[in-house]
Amino acid sequence: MLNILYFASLRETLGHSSEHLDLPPDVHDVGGLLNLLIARGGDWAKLSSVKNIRYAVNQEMARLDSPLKAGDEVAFFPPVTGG
Amino acid sequence: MLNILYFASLRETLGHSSEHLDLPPDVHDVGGLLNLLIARGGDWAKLSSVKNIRYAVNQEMARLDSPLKAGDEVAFFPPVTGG
Amino acid sequence: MPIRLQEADFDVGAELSVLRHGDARIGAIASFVGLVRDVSDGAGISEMTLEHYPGMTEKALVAIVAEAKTRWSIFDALVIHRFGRLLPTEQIVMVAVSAVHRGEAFAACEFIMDFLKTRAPFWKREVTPAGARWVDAREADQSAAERWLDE
Amino acid sequence: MPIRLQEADFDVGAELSVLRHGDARIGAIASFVGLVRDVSDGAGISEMTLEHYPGMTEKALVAIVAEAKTRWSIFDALVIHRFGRLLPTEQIVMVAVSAVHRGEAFAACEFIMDFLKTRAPFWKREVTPAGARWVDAREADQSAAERWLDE
Repeated sequence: MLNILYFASLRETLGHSSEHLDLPPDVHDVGGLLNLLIARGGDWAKLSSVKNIRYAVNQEMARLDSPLKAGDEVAFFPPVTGG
Repeated sequence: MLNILYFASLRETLGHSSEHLDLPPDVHDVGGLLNLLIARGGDWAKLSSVKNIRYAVNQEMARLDSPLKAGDEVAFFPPVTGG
Repeated sequence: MPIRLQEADFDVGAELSVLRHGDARIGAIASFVGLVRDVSDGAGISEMTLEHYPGMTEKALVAIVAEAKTRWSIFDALVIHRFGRLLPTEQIVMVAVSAVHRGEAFAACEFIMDFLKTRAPFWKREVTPAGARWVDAREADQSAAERWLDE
Repeated sequence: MPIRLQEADFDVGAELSVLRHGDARIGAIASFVGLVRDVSDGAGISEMTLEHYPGMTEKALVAIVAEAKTRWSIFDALVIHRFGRLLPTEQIVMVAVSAVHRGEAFAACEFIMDFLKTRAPFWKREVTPAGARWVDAREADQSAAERWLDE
């Protein structure tokens, strides 16, 4: 199982702040998960056109090829704008 | 007449914080005044060996060739160490 | 290395006193306070909401301060960042650094702010007369952070 | 452009509030506080006396702040410097700068400190176990001021 979090404008676009998802056997990294989400269609398809989307795995900045395993916390969000 | 001020270690070395002096006719600039002071001898002669002595005329940083005229306020002091 | 995320406002003077805590080795404290402006990208701002990623935000700030401590000889650093709803003139963030000399304190303080701006997961949502909008990341913030990587 | 020379201590938090004075154009305040350390050049310091040149010191600080305002887009700058007898952990100097963005605030604040250190007529006399001594100017302070001249 993955714990997936969505923040800020992505959260609003997708209409979800989090979800739990069983890690599909053919998803091995962040990029694979992102493609799975986009394939849901509807608002999820907008993920393919979001500029500069950022990812974190277990609260560390990650890349599309960062590996995933069951139990991971994965987050998707836009570039940060704090301070 | 010149109003001459001495600050910090120079004030202690010379034993004076200020003095009034009629501008001698052969003194035209800060360097000339400094030579006149050194020529007094005693503690005043130490002015010749003070490292990095600074001068101000009318409360603006000056140079040895900065001109002097009657009524000027002239100050001698070591490099500044505030802040 | 005190790092705090909070909805409540903070008292800069009191926080600086705690950072100093009568330590006579400290010769310099550099600090920064970020405030909500009433204009952003040409639009009037009536309020702002700051969202963050609980857990990751703290980790990111701890890592940024730790990196500053490896780069400069400093005693301590304080970071306070607010979240939730904020109005113009309110305080958003405070960073303060104590050191023997000012050069290290200034550099570490600015470094922490530059990296906080580009690496700590916070997001600003502004309310303008035309409605609410998420703030876009500034290119200038990215450049400010990248200049430290050349050193 | 508030510039103050005083024997009394100052309240950093209160001074920053005055500088902000609810101005919603301000997005950034960078500030610096200099403190008396109990060690200087390897010797213990029990107290310090700060001498200045009344009249010229104010003029020098006004000129330094004016120069900062020509170099950076800032709203205002505050400089408070104490004179007289000071003990370790006491505050010596405070500089604070308000601006729209942090880059300008940090640069102007550090510039003012660097020039204050090398151009404003203040002199420190320290009391050590071996007696009183006048503090020597630091080469690092000269270098810090000179780097702004290259820009």
